[in-house]
Amino acid sequence: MRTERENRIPSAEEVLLEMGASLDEGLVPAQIFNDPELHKLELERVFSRAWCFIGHESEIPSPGDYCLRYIGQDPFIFVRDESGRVRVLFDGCRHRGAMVCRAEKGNASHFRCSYHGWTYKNTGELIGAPAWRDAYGQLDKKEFSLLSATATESIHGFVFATLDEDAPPLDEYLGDFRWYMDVMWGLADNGLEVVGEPQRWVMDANWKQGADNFAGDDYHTLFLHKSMFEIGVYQIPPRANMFGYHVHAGNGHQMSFSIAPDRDDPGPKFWGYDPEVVKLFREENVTPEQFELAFRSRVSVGTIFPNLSFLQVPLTHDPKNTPPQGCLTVRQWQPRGPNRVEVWSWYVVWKDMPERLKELSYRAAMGTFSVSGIFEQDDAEPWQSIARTSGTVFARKRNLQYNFQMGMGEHATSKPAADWPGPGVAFWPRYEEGVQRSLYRRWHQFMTSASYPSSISAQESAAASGRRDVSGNGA
Amino acid sequence: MRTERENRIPSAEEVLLEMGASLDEGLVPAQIFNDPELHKLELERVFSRAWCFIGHESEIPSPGDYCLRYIGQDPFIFVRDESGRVRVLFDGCRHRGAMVCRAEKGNASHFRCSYHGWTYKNTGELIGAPAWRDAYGQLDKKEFSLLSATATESIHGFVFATLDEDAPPLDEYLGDFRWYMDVMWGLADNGLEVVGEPQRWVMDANWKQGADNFAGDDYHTLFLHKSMFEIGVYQIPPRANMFGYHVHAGNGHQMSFSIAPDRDDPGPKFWGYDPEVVKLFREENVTPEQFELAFRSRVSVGTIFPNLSFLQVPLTHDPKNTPPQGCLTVRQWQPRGPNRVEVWSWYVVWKDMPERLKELSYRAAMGTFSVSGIFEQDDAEPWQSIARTSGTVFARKRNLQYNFQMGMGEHATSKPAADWPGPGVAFWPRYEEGVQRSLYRRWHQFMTSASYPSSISAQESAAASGRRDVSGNGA
Amino acid sequence: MRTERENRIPSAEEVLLEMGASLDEGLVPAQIFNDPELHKLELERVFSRAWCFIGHESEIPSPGDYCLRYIGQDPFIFVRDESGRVRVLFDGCRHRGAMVCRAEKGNASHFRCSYHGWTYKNTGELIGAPAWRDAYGQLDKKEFSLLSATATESIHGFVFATLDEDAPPLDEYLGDFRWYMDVMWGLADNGLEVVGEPQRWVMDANWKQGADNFAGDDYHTLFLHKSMFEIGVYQIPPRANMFGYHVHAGNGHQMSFSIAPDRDDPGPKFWGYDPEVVKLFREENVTPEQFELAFRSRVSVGTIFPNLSFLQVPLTHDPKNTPPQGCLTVRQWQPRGPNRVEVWSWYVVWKDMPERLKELSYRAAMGTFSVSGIFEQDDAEPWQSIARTSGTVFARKRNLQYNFQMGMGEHATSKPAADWPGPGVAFWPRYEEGVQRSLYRRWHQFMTSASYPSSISAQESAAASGRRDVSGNGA
Amino acid sequence: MQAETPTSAFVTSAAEADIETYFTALQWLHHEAELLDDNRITEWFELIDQDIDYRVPIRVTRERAAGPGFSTDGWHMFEDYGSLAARVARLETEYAWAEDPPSRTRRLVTNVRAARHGDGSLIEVKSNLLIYRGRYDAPEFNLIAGERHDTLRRSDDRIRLLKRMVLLDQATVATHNLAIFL
Amino acid sequence: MQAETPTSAFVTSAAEADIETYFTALQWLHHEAELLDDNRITEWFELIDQDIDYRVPIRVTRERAAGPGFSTDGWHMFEDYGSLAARVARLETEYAWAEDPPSRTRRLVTNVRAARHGDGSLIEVKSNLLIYRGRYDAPEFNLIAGERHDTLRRSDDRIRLLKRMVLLDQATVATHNLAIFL
Amino acid sequence: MQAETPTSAFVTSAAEADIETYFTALQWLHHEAELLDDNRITEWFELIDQDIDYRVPIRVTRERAAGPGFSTDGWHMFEDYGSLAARVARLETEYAWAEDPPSRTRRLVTNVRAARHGDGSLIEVKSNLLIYRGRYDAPEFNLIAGERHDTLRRSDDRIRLLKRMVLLDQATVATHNLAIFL
Ligand code: FES
Ligand code: FES
Ligand code: FES
Ligand SMILES: [Fe+3]
Ligand SMILES: [Fe+3]
Ligand SMILES: [Fe+3]
Repeated sequence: MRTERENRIPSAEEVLLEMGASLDEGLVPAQIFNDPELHKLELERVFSRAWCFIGHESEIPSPGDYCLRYIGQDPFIFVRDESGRVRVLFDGCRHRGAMVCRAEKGNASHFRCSYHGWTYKNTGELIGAPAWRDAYGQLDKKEFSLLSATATESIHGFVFATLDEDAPPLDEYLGDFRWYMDVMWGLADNGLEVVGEPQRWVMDANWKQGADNFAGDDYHTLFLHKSMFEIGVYQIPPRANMFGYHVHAGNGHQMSFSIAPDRDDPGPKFWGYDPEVVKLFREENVTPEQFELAFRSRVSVGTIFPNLSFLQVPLTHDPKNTPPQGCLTVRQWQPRGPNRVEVWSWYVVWKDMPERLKELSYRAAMGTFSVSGIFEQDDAEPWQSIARTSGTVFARKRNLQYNFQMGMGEHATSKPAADWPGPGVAFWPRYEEGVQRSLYRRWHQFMTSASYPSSISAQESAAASGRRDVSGNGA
Repeated sequence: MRTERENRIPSAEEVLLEMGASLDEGLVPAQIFNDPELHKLELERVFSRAWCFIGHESEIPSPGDYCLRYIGQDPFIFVRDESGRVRVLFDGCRHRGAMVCRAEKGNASHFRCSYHGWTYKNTGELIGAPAWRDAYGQLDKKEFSLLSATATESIHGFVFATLDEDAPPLDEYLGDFRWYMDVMWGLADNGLEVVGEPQRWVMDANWKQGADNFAGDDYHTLFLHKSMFEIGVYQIPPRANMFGYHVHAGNGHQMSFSIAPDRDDPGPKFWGYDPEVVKLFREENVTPEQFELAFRSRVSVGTIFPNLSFLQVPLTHDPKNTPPQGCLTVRQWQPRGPNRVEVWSWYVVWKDMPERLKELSYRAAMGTFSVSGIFEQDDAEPWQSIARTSGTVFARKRNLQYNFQMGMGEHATSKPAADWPGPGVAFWPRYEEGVQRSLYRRWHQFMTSASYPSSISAQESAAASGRRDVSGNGA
Repeated sequence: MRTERENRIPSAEEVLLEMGASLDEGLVPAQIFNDPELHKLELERVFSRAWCFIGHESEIPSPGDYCLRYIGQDPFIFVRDESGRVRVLFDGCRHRGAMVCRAEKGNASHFRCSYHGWTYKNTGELIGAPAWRDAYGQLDKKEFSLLSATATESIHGFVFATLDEDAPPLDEYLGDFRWYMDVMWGLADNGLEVVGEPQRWVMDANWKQGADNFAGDDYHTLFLHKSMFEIGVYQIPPRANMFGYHVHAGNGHQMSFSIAPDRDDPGPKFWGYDPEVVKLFREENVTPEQFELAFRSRVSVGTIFPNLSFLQVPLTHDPKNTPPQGCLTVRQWQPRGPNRVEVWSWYVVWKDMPERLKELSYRAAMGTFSVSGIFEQDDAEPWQSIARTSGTVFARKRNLQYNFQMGMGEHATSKPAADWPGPGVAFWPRYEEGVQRSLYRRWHQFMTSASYPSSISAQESAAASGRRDVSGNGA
Repeated sequence: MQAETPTSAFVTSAAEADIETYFTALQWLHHEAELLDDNRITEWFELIDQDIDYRVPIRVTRERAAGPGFSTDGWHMFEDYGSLAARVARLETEYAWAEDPPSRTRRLVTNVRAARHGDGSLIEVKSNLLIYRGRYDAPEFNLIAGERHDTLRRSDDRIRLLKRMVLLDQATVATHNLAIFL
Repeated sequence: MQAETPTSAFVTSAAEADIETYFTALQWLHHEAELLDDNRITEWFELIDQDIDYRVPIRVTRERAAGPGFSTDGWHMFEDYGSLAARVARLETEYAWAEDPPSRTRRLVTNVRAARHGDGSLIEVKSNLLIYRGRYDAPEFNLIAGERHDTLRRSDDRIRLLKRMVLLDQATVATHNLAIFL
Repeated sequence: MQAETPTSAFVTSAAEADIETYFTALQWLHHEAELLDDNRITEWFELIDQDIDYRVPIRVTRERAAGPGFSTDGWHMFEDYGSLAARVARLETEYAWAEDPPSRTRRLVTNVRAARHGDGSLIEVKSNLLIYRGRYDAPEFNLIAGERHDTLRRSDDRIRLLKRMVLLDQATVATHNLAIFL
């Protein structure tokens, strides 16, 4: 006999309800990866409430510089106003809604709507329109400024915005992840800069695939990326590569680290950055603990909830002739539909690096992790096919659940790592999917909370994700 | 704190409810311009109840002539039967629904379905099928005629049809607009004729953009169409162009007029038609008041609710070498989706005009207002981007409203025009968006009335659209 | 006055309710042929409960041979495992859902998921993954085999599967149709084999058009396929072609037969198969009644509910130079959307036929009934336009119903055929649409039954389809 | 306003063309397409003969027996030198919004069939055209397909476009405007 | 019913072709495409050699190691002179609904690679093909892409099509029928 | 990392090319496309000069006055001989999932404009490119359009690709990866 449950396609509500329970078992319903109703709910509850990445300040260095960006699927102008302040303005004219920012990049002191000529300063302030007195003698211009994101904050040049008045400050939202931003991006006096424009491309996949994968799916490199080991692009042997840490930073922010056991270990330090780059890293810019971790770091990868991922790692675009270079790519998984994602990929270097090393770093990162990258190419294949599976009626009626159980239970290989030098909760080695469980737990909380989701500490998060007794490491 | 309202995406019902109130303030919710639920409701409540334009009788001059047309998104055959009567027949075979009209234009005494050969006279009457006796001995053919529009009426050759038995007669539906049809299209003995076939093209915009724009958005010409003034295609200076009348004709029908102050004014008369054309206009065909208005008319533009617009105006396709010619284009904004419209554009001339002038008029109209027209090209830009803005989650959660307040309030530049010679209610100058407010009010009435929407007089309509004391002008 | 019913677009529920009554009158609501809500319900209630065709065993003759197939819109692997058993496995990895079968055809002892390397035997059994012990020490592999269809059965090599535990055995599901499978496909010792791979192509039509048409819409050949008679591809004169039988086999399975009046009739026997083929047909393989019917059979065509149709008929690809050959094509109408179908067409021959005759049979079948077939080409036209009509708002508000009344009532030309030699209920001649009525009745039952639809005998089905007194013929 | 039926006999069959004429026409068409794709509109306009007759007829679906359905009195474009000049002038103003930012276009010119004509100063050339048109950051795009019947004229040692008839393969034009040249 | 693997060695590499052969093949292909796009089917049929072997193999997705996936015994079309004649005859009846009204097609023939063969009376030519197909008033359309391997034969001073293998770039054919010639 | 603006003056106008250069470039491009469409990647790599500079710049939508929007420091591909060799080597492993099963591609190379350059050993050639890309059994497909600016070099009697700049007509790349060569 079929169960009543198997008799029909469940609603979004039911799926979320079932998921509340199944997540404790490390099981996630397939349906959340390709469902129109859930996708609409994500736009409503996740993307218009979370702190979303907008861009890096170095993309708009001068007053008037602007780029077009998206929060979820909605267009915003990322602009530096004449006073130098960074703003995130909704790109819809307050008159009738035409776009006011007609290019994806440029410099403008004003945005002028093409339809009737309403004109705004790059602060968003409405300043006039043709024949203003005759047309709008009584209108209060102040009421019709461009709408702005509710709050905008920047850390090490990375700009985030939220549309929700109830959102906590960015620092609070980031939880323990904040500490790691200093480790990775706070070392040099003049900080980071983006090279060129972000790549953009589309896949017929759900946006969460990328977020999940970068949250710590190291395990897939063993098989999916086997060609990379074979031709020497990635030079750490596959099994050795698993000897690293999974870090829960709370609030759904997750990381995976590969670090040297100590400073004297012969492998790469400081993510493989060239000594000329390492010279720029100054102990004074961070705490000793942070500096120590940076020193020993080989690979850092992670996802800031909901959809910003990063990868800091030594890579080469030409394994035969060029040694690996420290690289940093930051990528955003922008939702475009239940099974459609637009990937944005930025390549980031240290502002004061020699040009030659910037180019090597750029080419190494772009040659491996990008629309054409020989690493990332392969990820599109499973991600797209997961959307196919997740969209089936079979998956819906049978409540097909995906398995994120790796590392659960007392006997798992991966254990809480007492030696982890940073905040949050870490596990070692990387045979575990707890980082993904925490990510989906946070997602589930956003999807089901009517009021703004409360913070979850790394400890709670790691514990709830299938571990009972974990205690975090203070930093 | 977010309001509860900002917490979620409202339903179609809620949006319509909010709009009932906001329209009094001159504010229209963005969501109505790109929403699947509202679009479906429009097809159900607006297009299958209103009198919709089908075509001009001159397109099917002889018995058997037919063209394929649409009411909303549904296909109808516009055909002149053997007795000369114009019919509007649903293009779906009564057997199993295959199309019976396989071309978009032609001449046929019968329509024969390709699937099983059911054959209908061009009146819609079923007359047979292969092996009729064996197959259908008992069937009553009369029960299976092609379905017909509920009512079809024609004025000056312009044919309209409605699918609703409760619809009032066309004259009543048109309200005060009926009077203007004589002014514009009733002057010559042998009337008007369409040249060639209508142009058809698609835009990723909501159909209401075109209806709203032609209802009297003169203001946008100041900025969007500035290139037209610069190269001399449109020869009235921008600001002077605003000195005209906005006319509310009731029932959502709206117009905008430019007229000479008196007969002796040096500018164009009779919409710039050549003296050889003007010779055809006979005072006997209309009332003296109508003739007087026609005489002084320079530009007439407007929208017949819901989606038929027209423009009668002097234009040239080659400003350096050819003086402006009187032109008439009629265009229909056919809904094809929440953010998809198919534009149909007819070019109309006086039947008895010299061929040479017909060609000049055609080229001038088509060179400016058409898929390739140097005027109309630009409109696609804001209209498509408004669909983008209107489709955002941000617009939904924040209840983004568009501003149609121009001309509201006691201190507005635009005032009720006591000197207006026609029926309805007029305002001068054209710095006002009351015509659009009346259009959306009528739309709102169709969208929310379970029974057939009652008539709204021009006075009520203009008053409700943000003016308190207006009294119409009898004609 | 419009009725309340005509005031709005009905819901899927309402349409199904109305259909329950109208079907008794031979009327079927247009809406069921193009409606997103009903399409979703079909996937849930028809395709994931019925026995669906998967393929023919000859497509996977050796252990490890596999092909990719679909049940409804969901992908399944049709594979012969190492022990020779045919299996139907859901193509979604139990880890995270990536496809495990990356080709549409091949031979594999194992399916290895590209994402993390989970590896399954071709029985579906999970056997490992990289670094299994470290990653999954505690995981019970048996719990994570590939999911399988609930039941799989095969008759004369035709493999069917169901996803519903409450489904009856295949024999019971097939009802009286089972008997005819022996007649058509059970004659030769070594049975049938598929030539090449199935053709696949898409149409913007509803999948039920094909099922309905092959269930016994002989009537359409009189007109739609008139060109075939004109150029001699089909050599039985149109009216004579109507002298055949419509057979209700119960449970929605329907057939149409053309048979010789007796063995001595000069026309084709055994579907026109060459004497060299007929030599293979042995009386011992079937009952005498079955052999007699096979002997006299000229054309057999039908639909096995829900979406498998077949046609066994003498045809030629070159009427001038090649005499007609016995042909068998089997085709599946796979749903891809409310107005989108993917057609799969197999060409089947007798395994022991001479190669030369296989080729002639293949070319004759493929040249006529296929994506390029000169018969089948024409069917796409009405089928696609029926989707257009069925998608209109007009059809919805007016409750447009299609006419399937041919052959209803006491005075119909077509009568119950007392001389029919097989089980089920037959009518003669083919001027009747009862076969389609029975098909839609079964569909309606699947669409509205919460528990598994009970069986309907041929007698009930034929009676309910508008005949009162019919009694079946035992075989 | 009537024109000859667009598909009436026009160039002699491809089979009769000589390679030199072919190559001349091919290069001219490639050069023209490059100027348009590169938004070098003023340079493109220099390729236009003062006697230009440039048309894009409306098309309607007709039964097979009634021919390809090109209108003889309805047009999407019907241009002479003056009206083309106005279009070019407009694109040079700051307010040509329809093409600012410009569409990203790619003109695939194939199946070039050319023949000398008249006294040898004219080349009649048919070509197939597929235009890819993208705008903004949408990964979606429009395709415009059709055939062009052109007459090229050599004078003052330059080859210019004297006549163009663009026969679109669409009844409903599948792009939001024809603000680009075909 | 087996054929050689469709993609087996066929024409010599483009690099070895001479321009005259190239131009001959190019013109022939352009002329053929024009006749088909113009619905001049009877004239097109005059270009067909009586010994024609015209095939369109079915394609299935295979792993890289298994090659391009063209069937050697499953076909979308498998025609000889007689069966093509039947298709042409059918199109001339009044009941060829599949193409009445006719599709609006545009054949973009590119990447023409030709070489003389045998005693010089044969030309083997590969070409890339993109067919745009539109019907009725829909702005949407189908595209059919593929490569053609043709053999042309000169006899009686005319060049005719002796063999054609159309290698489609689709496993599931993305159009509602192949009522048009490829 | 800065390159010259991709659309700066590159080849001389098509009008000046000679037919022999044209035909040489045409054949080379057709041959290259054939190898890529046939998945003969190792043979394709033999057409690459050791000094290859192969780039695909990122494109952003800019206002008309700001030009076509090609980045001078952001790239979708930026390859030299070593990195191309790594790509080719990877495709030969058993784990090149992105292209196993391989995409079904069809490269339509049109509007070839070629000119000799330098001492005559170089040919500069622009071409228009439309790539049809299909995967699995989906009837849907991706199209990638763009222009290529290539420099071909003859040495050791073989012609190889020395420079390639692929100017895509898309800001957001409309395919899930660039695991194929453009
Ligand atoms: S929409 Fe922006 S000015 Fe009117
Ligand atoms: S559908 Fe029209 S005759 Fe059957
Ligand atoms: S999804 Fe199949 S192994 Fe992970
Ligand atoms: Fe990866
Ligand atoms: Fe305008
Ligand atoms: Fe049929």
